Amino acid sequence: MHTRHLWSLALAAVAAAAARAPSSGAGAAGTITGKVTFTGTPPRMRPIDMAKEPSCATQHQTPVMTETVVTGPENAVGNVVVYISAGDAAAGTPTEPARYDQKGCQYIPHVAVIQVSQPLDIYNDDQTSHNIHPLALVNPEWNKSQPPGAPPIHASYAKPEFIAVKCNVHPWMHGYFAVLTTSHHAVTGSDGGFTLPGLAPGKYTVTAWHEKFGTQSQEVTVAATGAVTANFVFKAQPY
Amino acid sequence: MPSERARTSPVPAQTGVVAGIAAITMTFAAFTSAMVMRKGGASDWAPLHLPPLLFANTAVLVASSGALEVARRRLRRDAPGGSMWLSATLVLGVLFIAGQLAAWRDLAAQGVFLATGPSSAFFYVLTATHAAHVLGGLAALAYLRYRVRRATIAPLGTLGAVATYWHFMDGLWLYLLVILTVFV
Amino acid sequence: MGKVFAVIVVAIAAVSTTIFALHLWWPPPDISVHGAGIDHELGQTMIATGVLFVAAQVALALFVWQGSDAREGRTVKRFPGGATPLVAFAVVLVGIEILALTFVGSKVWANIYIAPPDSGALHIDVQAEQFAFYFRHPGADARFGGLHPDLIDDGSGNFFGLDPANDTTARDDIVSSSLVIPVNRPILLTLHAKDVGHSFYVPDLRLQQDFVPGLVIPLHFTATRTGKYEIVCTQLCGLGHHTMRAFLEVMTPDQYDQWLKTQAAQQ
Amino acid sequence: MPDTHGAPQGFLRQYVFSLDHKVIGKQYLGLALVAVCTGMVLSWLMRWHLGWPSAAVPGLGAVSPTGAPSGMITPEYYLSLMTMHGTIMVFFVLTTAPFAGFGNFLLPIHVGAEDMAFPRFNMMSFWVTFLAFAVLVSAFFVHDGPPISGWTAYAPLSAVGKDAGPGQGMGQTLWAVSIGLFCVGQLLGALNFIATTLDLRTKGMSLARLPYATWAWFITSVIGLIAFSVLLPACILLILDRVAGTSFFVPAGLVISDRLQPHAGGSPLLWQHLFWFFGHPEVYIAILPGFGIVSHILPAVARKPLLGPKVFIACLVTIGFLSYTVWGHHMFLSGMNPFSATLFSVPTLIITIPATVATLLWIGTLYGSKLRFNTAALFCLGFISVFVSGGLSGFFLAQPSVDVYLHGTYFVVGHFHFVMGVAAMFGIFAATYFWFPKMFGRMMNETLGKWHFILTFIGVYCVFMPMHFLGLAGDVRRYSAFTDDYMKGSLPLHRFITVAALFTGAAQLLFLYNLVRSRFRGPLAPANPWDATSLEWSTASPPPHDNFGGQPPTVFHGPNEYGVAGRSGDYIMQASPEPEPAA
Repeated sequence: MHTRHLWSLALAAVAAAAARAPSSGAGAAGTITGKVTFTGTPPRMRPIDMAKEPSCATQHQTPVMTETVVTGPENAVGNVVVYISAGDAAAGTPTEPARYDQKGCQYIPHVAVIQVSQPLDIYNDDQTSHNIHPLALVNPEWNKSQPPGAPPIHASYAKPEFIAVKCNVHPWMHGYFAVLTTSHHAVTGSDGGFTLPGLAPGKYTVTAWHEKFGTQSQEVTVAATGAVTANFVFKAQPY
Repeated sequence: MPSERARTSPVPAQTGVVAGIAAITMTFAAFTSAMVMRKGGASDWAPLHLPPLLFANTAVLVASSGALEVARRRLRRDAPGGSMWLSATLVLGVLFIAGQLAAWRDLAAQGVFLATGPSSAFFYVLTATHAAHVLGGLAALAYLRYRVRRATIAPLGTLGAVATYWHFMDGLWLYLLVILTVFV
Repeated sequence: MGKVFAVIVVAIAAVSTTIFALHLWWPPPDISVHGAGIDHELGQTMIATGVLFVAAQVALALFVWQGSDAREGRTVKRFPGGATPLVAFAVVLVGIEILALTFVGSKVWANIYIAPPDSGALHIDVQAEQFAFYFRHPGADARFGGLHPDLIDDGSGNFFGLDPANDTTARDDIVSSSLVIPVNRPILLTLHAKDVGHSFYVPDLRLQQDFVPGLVIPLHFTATRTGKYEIVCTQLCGLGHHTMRAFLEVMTPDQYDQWLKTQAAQQ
Repeated sequence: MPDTHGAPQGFLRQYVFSLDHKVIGKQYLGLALVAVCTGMVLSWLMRWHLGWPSAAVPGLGAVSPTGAPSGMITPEYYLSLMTMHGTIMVFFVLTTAPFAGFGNFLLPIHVGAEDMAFPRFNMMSFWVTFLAFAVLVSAFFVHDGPPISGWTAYAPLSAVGKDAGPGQGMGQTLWAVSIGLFCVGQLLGALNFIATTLDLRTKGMSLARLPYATWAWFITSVIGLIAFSVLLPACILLILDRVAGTSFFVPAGLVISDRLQPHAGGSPLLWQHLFWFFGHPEVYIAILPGFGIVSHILPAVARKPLLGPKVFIACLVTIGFLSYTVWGHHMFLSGMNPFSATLFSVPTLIITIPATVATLLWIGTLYGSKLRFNTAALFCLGFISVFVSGGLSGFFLAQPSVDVYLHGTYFVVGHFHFVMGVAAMFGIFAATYFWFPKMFGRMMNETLGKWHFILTFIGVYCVFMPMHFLGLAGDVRRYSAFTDDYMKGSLPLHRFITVAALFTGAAQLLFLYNLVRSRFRGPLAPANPWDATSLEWSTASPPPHDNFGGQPPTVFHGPNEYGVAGRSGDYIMQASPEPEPAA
């Protein structure tokens, strides 16, 4: 909890630095690609027992697994947010709302990446009441219920922060809002791969954030064309 | 038009004070039982060293009760000096409050605050609630002194009621001192 | 007007009593060893209060009906014997009822809450939280791992705050969201709350007990019928109070053993 | 400080910051009227949601966009409605109207005084209560909305702040402040009632000659004096836990909304003990004035003396005393030592004896009576019927072994709504129809009144009797919706209750209309329209500023001289100097 708080502060500092960095020009074509992997033994994910909520349990043929650490073949790590933390130009605020779904008593996507001030619409697709409680520390915290059939909840955040999201009604439901200042970001799938396209030539700091493993950063220089590779390796422990 | 009865009867004020005392007794009984229950099940109860100043304050409050008793007897006999002794009561009462404030500052300087632990919490709550009631008594004393200065005849009914209240504050403080010594 | 009132009162009494007597709404069939005592007590109270209810409402209606007689020159009548027989009646009747109910009832109560659990009872740890119940079997080592509130992590399924990294007894604890028990075997639950007050209520079991944060409260029972029943929270615990529930699954011993094996493999 | 004051000059002194107990009584009743309308609208919203959980309430979305987006009531909004309904009804209606309202208006007149003993305290009492109400209602307008922890505000849900849910931040703090203020207001009122009854009785008004309503107000004020002075410290401790970081009620190691709470060692049961030590006597604070009002009105409408007046007073005193020994019956299943359940069960059952006796005295009074069926009489009769129904269901809950099954179900809701909600409301209605002519100098419309009674009487039985059925079937109270399989079978009955509640609520419009119309258009009232005996009927309607026009009455009789044979009128007024009739 405490570390998360420090994190948000660090992120804010980095974001401030980014605002002063040279801007990426129009028509930039540089790309950063890479893969996020782990070493060691990651914690085993457990099946989620949704017996309490039959309307959700019946939606899943096989039990849903917890999503704290999602791994793939060849030690790939999913749900890692990779983004430019320094060197990027200040981006305009997208007006297109991002979408966050509650479906089958799961958050889809598990991590929603939005930009500062970008609208976020939260939908309840289930036949049961959900409750969205983003545990923000830098931004204002709120806690609202959404009965089935209720209109989407509109949210947005003014400051960069990784915000844990929980549903008070269904204790297993956990997700994240990653509020970033940059428009260059990606979330790894279970293959661990990511691509950050459209970067102007220059020096960047690329950061990878994972809810359990923490963050790593590296400096990357992007040429006028072509792709640069940046891989991240996290150390995992079974418990 | 005030009736004859209402002008002379000293009784309602006295009844009111007795009823008020009953209520205050219940309030402090509730605090006390809360303290006993809270301490009973707790592993986090750290004993508190009472500031020695409290004992000096106790002496001041007892003295103020004595001064009020002198004032009451003089006023009842229409003897001179009643008003002065009333003033003395008032001064001693203010001194008590000042002493309590000093005791709190003393504790705070040692790093003992309201939320430090259950014992300090009860200490502050009990002493502050008592002090609030003493302040009410001081207001009544000031009003009484004003009436005595203004009127040729002392308002004996009010005097009796205020004296009962003030002595009760005195007794209440002695009770608090005992339970603070024993429990906190 | 008086006659209208009298008719309404009698009609209300008749309809209410009929609905109670027909058991149109009634507790579900009892599935516990101790429940028969509660049902008996409930039935006795129902009869006793039912008689008093009908008697009082009918007397009220009758006297009001008579009192509405508007003929001139009628003088009022005193209640025969004055207040004394009424007081004696109330003290004796209600007194006997109190004695009987307390005597019988306290035995039933003692049977549930004061009697110690069977020494061979199956011990299951129960945690209530906003807004779910989680149940824990000790696993192969028959020992529960210690609880560490700072390690609680609902998102990765560590609802109890176990410390498998350092505490080997915690590694085989079986955590489930349903209370699965074998039939006809004494069960001992220990109830503790993670956050605020909750309550454990199974109507079919005739069992209800609050969870009090900071306390571990034992509760024991024996279920006598297999099946799936609902466990609900009856102590206001926050916005999701009405969704806080779990299932009680009473199984045959064979089914239970099988379930335990499956669960152990998943932990 | 016996305060005296002449007739006031100016609008503010006359109607707002008045020292006149009659104005203060009316102010309390006005506050209660606003509160009861608020509380009832909240209950309609709750009932709507319970009957049709997914149907939007027209217009609510605009009033409460967060709590009810597009008019759909969220679970936390439902709990807010419930908390505010309970708090408003228990404190600001059932305590203010029958006790502070009618008591203030009538008690000094009943004892033959020109005002309360401490008129300034009396004025403060009302304005502090008003402030308490304003603070409570302001919780509707703060960021997260009103609190959701019920009128009992069990810790730690009420003590840990916003992590416990929406409304548990500022809303819950406002709740605690409001209730603390309310305690102060009622303590000031209780002091006044006690001193006035004991010290300001006019010549000849011995305690034995006090009207029964005044006895009830006096005993209620003694109960209130003790009860509110325990709730006040409890509220102070709760506020400190919430805002100052102390741990009176919050134990260590609680994780709420994924956050480890910074408290240690507190005891949640401590709050329950303090609260119910107040809370159970509070039930009697709500109902005993109703006892007094019924016993006061019944002889006047039955035209015969109350049966066993001394026994009745003894019942009141016994109930008042026993009310302090039974609080644990709210906590049978809360983790107390199980032995104490039996300990608390016995006095709980014993307290039914004086209540039974009182009921039998009323029914016995009706025997052989010549009832005058005015609206006040009907509401007294309704009171008896409803009190019997609610009282008997208490027998179930008083036994720990039956409470095991029924605790926390709708059975409890049905029980306390009958016995302290509806019964007390019927007392208030009876008092309103009976004393309205005295208060405003005009008669209320009897035809409207009788329709109001019949519809309300049938309505409340349709609302609260089925709740007992629900409870027997295991329906849990305080659930915002029964959307899952559990208790789905009870939905039709819930809908029936909802319709009945809306119907009963609509019937109250008759009362409101009657009240407003009679206030301005009703026929002028004579001094003693009901041929009643107590002192208020000896003075003008409405009474002059000093109640008796400068001449305090002398009392020659008790209040019970009805059905006197062998003379033109069948009653003797308390202030009438004629001799006692031969027995």
